[in-house]
Amino acid sequence: MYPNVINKTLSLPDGRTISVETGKLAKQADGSVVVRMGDTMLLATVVSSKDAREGVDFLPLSVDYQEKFASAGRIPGAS
Amino acid sequence: MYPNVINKTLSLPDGRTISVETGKLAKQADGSVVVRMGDTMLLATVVSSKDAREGVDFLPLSVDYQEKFASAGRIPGAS
Amino acid sequence: MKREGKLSDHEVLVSRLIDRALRPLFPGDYHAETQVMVSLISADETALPDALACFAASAAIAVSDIPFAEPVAEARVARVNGEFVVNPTPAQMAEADLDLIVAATMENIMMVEGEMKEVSEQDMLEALKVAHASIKEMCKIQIELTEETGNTEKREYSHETHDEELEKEMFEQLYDKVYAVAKQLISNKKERSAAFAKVKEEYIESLGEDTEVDLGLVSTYFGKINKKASRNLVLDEKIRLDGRQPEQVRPIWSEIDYLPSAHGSAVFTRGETQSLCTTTLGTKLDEQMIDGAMHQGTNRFILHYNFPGFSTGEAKPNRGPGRREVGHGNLALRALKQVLPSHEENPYTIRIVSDILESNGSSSMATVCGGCLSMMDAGVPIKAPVSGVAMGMISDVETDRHVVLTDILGDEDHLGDMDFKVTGTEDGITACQMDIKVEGLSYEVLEQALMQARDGRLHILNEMKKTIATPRGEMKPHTPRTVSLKIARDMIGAVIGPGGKIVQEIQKETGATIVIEEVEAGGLVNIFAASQDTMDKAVAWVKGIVAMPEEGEVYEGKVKSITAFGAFVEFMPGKEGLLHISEVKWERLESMEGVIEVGEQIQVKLIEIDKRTGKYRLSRKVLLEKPEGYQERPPRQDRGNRGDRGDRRGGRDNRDRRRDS
Amino acid sequence: MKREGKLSDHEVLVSRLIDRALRPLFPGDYHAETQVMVSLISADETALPDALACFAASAAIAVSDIPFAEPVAEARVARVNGEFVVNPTPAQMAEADLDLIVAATMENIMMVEGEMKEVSEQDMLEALKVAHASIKEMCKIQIELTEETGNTEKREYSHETHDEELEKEMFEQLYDKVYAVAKQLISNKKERSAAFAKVKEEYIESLGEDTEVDLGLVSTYFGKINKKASRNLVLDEKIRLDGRQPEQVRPIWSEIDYLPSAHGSAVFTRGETQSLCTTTLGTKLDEQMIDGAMHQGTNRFILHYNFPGFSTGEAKPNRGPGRREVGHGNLALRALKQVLPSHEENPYTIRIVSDILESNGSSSMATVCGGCLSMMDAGVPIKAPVSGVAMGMISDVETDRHVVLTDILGDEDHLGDMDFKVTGTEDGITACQMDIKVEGLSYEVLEQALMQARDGRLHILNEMKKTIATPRGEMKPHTPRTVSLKIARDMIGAVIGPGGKIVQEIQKETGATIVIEEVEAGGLVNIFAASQDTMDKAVAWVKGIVAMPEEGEVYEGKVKSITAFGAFVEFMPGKEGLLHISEVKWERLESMEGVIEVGEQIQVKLIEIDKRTGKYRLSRKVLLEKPEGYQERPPRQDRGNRGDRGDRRGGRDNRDRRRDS
Repeated sequence: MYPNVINKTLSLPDGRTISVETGKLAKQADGSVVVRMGDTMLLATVVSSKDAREGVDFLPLSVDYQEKFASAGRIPGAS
Repeated sequence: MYPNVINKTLSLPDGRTISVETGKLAKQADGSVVVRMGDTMLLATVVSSKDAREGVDFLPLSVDYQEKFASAGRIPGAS
Repeated sequence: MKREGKLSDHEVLVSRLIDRALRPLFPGDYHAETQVMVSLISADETALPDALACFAASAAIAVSDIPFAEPVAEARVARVNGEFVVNPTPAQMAEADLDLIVAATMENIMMVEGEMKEVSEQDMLEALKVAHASIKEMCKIQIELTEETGNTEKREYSHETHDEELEKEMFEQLYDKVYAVAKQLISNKKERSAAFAKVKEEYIESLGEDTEVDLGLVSTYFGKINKKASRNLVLDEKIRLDGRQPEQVRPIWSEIDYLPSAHGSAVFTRGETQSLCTTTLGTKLDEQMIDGAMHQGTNRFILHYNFPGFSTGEAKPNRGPGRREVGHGNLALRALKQVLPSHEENPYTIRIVSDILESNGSSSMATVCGGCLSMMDAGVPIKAPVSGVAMGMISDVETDRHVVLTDILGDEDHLGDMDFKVTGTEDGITACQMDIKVEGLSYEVLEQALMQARDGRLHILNEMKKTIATPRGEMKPHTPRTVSLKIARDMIGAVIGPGGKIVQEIQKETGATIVIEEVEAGGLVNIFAASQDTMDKAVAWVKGIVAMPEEGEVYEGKVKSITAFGAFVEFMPGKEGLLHISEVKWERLESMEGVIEVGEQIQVKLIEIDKRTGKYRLSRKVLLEKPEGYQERPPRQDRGNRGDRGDRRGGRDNRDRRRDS
Repeated sequence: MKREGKLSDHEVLVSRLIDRALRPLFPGDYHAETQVMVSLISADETALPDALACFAASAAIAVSDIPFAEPVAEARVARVNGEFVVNPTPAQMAEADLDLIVAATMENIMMVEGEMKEVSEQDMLEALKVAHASIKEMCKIQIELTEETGNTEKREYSHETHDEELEKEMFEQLYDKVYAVAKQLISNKKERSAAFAKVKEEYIESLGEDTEVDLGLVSTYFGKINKKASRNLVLDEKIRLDGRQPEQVRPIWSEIDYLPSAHGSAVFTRGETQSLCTTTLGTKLDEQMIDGAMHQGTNRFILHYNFPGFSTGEAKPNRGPGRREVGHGNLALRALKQVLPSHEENPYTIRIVSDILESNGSSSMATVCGGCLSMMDAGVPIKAPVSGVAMGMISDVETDRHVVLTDILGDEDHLGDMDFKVTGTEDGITACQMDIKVEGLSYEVLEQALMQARDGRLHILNEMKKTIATPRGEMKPHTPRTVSLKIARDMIGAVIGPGGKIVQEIQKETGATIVIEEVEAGGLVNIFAASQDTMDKAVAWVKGIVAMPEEGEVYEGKVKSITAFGAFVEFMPGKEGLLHISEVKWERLESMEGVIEVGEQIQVKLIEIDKRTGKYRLSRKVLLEKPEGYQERPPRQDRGNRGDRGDRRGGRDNRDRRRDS
């Protein structure tokens, strides 16, 4: 049952690498990747409805970037 | 003009009692009671519109339980 | 300034308890906007309001003309020293090993929620019966209230229009087709719902473009057909929509240590439900503040559950956690709380976050499993692993059939008659949450559900063990370290220093975080550090401050001043003792000149604490080798017998004292 | 309890960076609800996530079936010691004099945002090229991902219906009329839009009351005609809708010191855009707390931008600042941050608030100008004035023409191909924000835009100078005063006192606010006071605590105890000295009895600090007039020459010491 994962890597001019992985997490989203540089990891997902809502003549796009406190071993509100 | 109050009491297995009273407070609500056990008192009210809103095919019920700080002689945020 | 407004988590949880009990008792075709408010207006700390709130709400409805099937009430039942107590006091609850809130009508259990210290299925059933007995009294009183207030007649309403002809026609035309789709046993949620939708679309097409049939009603009736067919599939064939047997759990895979920077992390995937859990270990400063009317204090264990839209493929904007999220998080918290190590074994504040990345039912139970795995990954010494499973049931009164389902899908939650979440260890139940949507559920069926849940729970625990069976022996390298030192109460001030000066200096110089608590027996100094080196330095510093001088101990001292009769040596912070000229070397010294210097570091042994004056007498020579041919003198035989030493060595001691004073 | 939910300002800013890069790449006729979420799930403090987030978001789209023109990615470029670094570490960023985030596709720069320490236009262009090289790699990988996941075919959709006949007819009938209106060069926004609306209304009337023409489509097509005519006006005639030349800035007027109670204030008006700015100077306690997953700390510089509905004549409910407001405020903050005085020159926390009272484009740039003026009005010693200008562009690929516009209107933002905001001093750029809506913008055009922006910026600076050229030399009278005293590290505790007792007493008694910081060399006591009198009192108090006794100084002392040979007087907090019986009066006293009392306040002079023991010797008589006929004794001639006083007065001094010891 372990999923089929695709992984790609690129290098920056100074030799550090950025990798991107898809197929493992959040598979009900229309698209989902995990990007990694060093120990920084971002999970990006995108979902788009199949149809536009009645009367909408623009792109109802919302983009949310969120930093999980656990990502840095922190608990919010503390100093 | 003192209202017509109905009061009922029941006993718990260990002898403590719970009472319920109606007809005194919040009489413009569709229903209203005060329940008491020891010195704990709860005011419960219910209001329901006469008609359903257009296109609503479910029960638009909201239930809010709230503890007034004054009930315990406290001012919020203070310790 | 804080004020009553947005409900606190505690208020949300009580609101949900009331809501879940009331909602099924409104008529299914009643669609009028309805608002129930329960306010605590007087608080008695021995009489907890949360278990009374549903009774109050239902009584308010009972004295109104709002249509409602029958009165309902809740009661809390706790088991205290083996005895069941209804609506216990907080003092009794502190002793309890079972804490359940039960909602019921005169006849039927409607809802159960609670936590237990690994309790058996039979004990839980017993508790329900005790609660129900008291609840019946509360329902009886409500019926009397309805009669006495003259509100036996409820208001008229008509919120739905129907087309019975259409409903009948659709059932005839479509039931078999829908049943056939259900029987295809399509395990993928999206594909399955597309297959059902196709039947509906074909029917709508068959009506022609100019049809005058109400398409809203078509959708409603199609939903009914779909529900009936899916239920009958289970009842008739003992097979489920996704092809599983009733007691079968979906495939599970899990992974730990997925996030390099988290203190603990786990991915738990069961079918199409996936939770990414993190465990973060924090200091006492990270404790969660509680500021309610009746409850104030801090929480050392926090669990947050997030359910983003993409987890079910929905494009919904992010509005932060709602009531459902708070409720699910609380259930998982109660499930895991039972196996936490004690404060002494684990001084950390623990925060678990569960991000649901995919969902098709039972995401709160995935949170229990994932949260448990992430704690084990973090090295939290939990008492035993906990898993959770969501049970369902499909029953048919007419044919007196019922099937209990293990690990239900989202669809099975909607079409079933029960949603029963049970969590536990190998040894017993730690939490449960049950909502029952049908009348007349017998205790026998409940027991069957509980026993089947136990099988599911143990199966899942087994799957989890394949990933990690016991907590990691060590914390991750980047987890903050922690040490707790107990100190005497009168030493607390010394560690803090004037205006916090000492504690700030220690923190600044070592990089550690220090939190001092007053506990019963004295002070507790909690030290948190990012590395072992930092920790060692801070511990040594604090120990140095609080240490009491002990006779016979050896210390690193510093010479503070020199007099004719010896030297004063600071052998502990702020503590000086006399190193008498006779105790410097084995050889007899005529003068201190040139022997030791002010500022010099020397090792000394504390040979006596004067009982009367509290003065310290030090020796250096006892730590040195005796020179060869050293001539023992007679008084030496009395060393160690201090009571009469003064007499025997009187002359010299007296002279010393004179000079010293 | 705080939990992830509502986005922090930092999260909003990163969200906007992603949004601005993605949005132009969705097809113009795609109208389905779309939700992009990027979560930081593991944090490495050396690898900043903000510049990676757009790449992640675009990659998620690349592996989906959602229609999207082509992959995009962002990179941060910094210049560190003259070298450009892509995605620098925080340590490198601390050294950088340029910090840009760039979004681009394989071929085109889409978006730029960043801050610079007065950097030249050419350096900025160079930075863009470096970023683009890395971004191309990230786009290439996304194309590979799309192929390997098999998502090269995107989903079908049809969200718009069209009536090409109608569109053609309307263009034929209305284009010339609309162009004629545009050519009237009506500078007032309302009048101009009314004139355009009249053409549309006349057309709708001409259709007749019973028309079956879709009026929604009429509006859509009229908008297209309007846009085309307005663009052609600029391209063909090099004149703008409001009659300005392409490089012409709207008329400017400004005023400072407008609000009597503010610490600093300014009204900045450019055409129909007006900002009322205030500067408030606060203490360290007013610093803004930052509590993010990766960033914690405090901000000493805060800028809030408000955009009420009435500024554009709209009656919209006030819902607090949205993402646009956060973004605009942040841009202005970055623009002004570069010229702030150092911490030593300015101990205040600075808060600027910009309330937009009128808006017709470029309100963020008006905030930069007004904010700068209000700081100068407040007397903040900024390094140089900063102004800002919003640039636009209208281009036509077919005819290979483009016109760069300075200081664009709201309308020009909507119909143009670029929105490029640049701020700076006379010496260089301090911040920029650019969104490009067309493909194939060459670096040559970019350079032209930058150079034209420079002209605009300098023009505006010149206008601002007419109001105030350099910061006011003094703060307003009601600005809180501030004094910083450096004290020795071991005095910090004395000023704080046990549990903060002393510092609280000073604050209570004087009304001043005192903040103590540990700095490298010792302590820094920052005192904030609302008046000079309050300040004087607080300074004296702190100085009193930390002052070292000085020989020859006169002190107000308090008699603490009396002995046979004199009195012990506390002449400074915690410091006692001996007032010998011979120093009380000129007359020789036989006894201390009845001369002075314990608790009495007396003036004393510190005549000697004993070098060996550190003891203080005080005198009272030297402050008194010598009685008439006082018999000078021989040693008196040497008073003032302390070096040999001991010798000459030997006898008595020796006797004193004996008694004293």
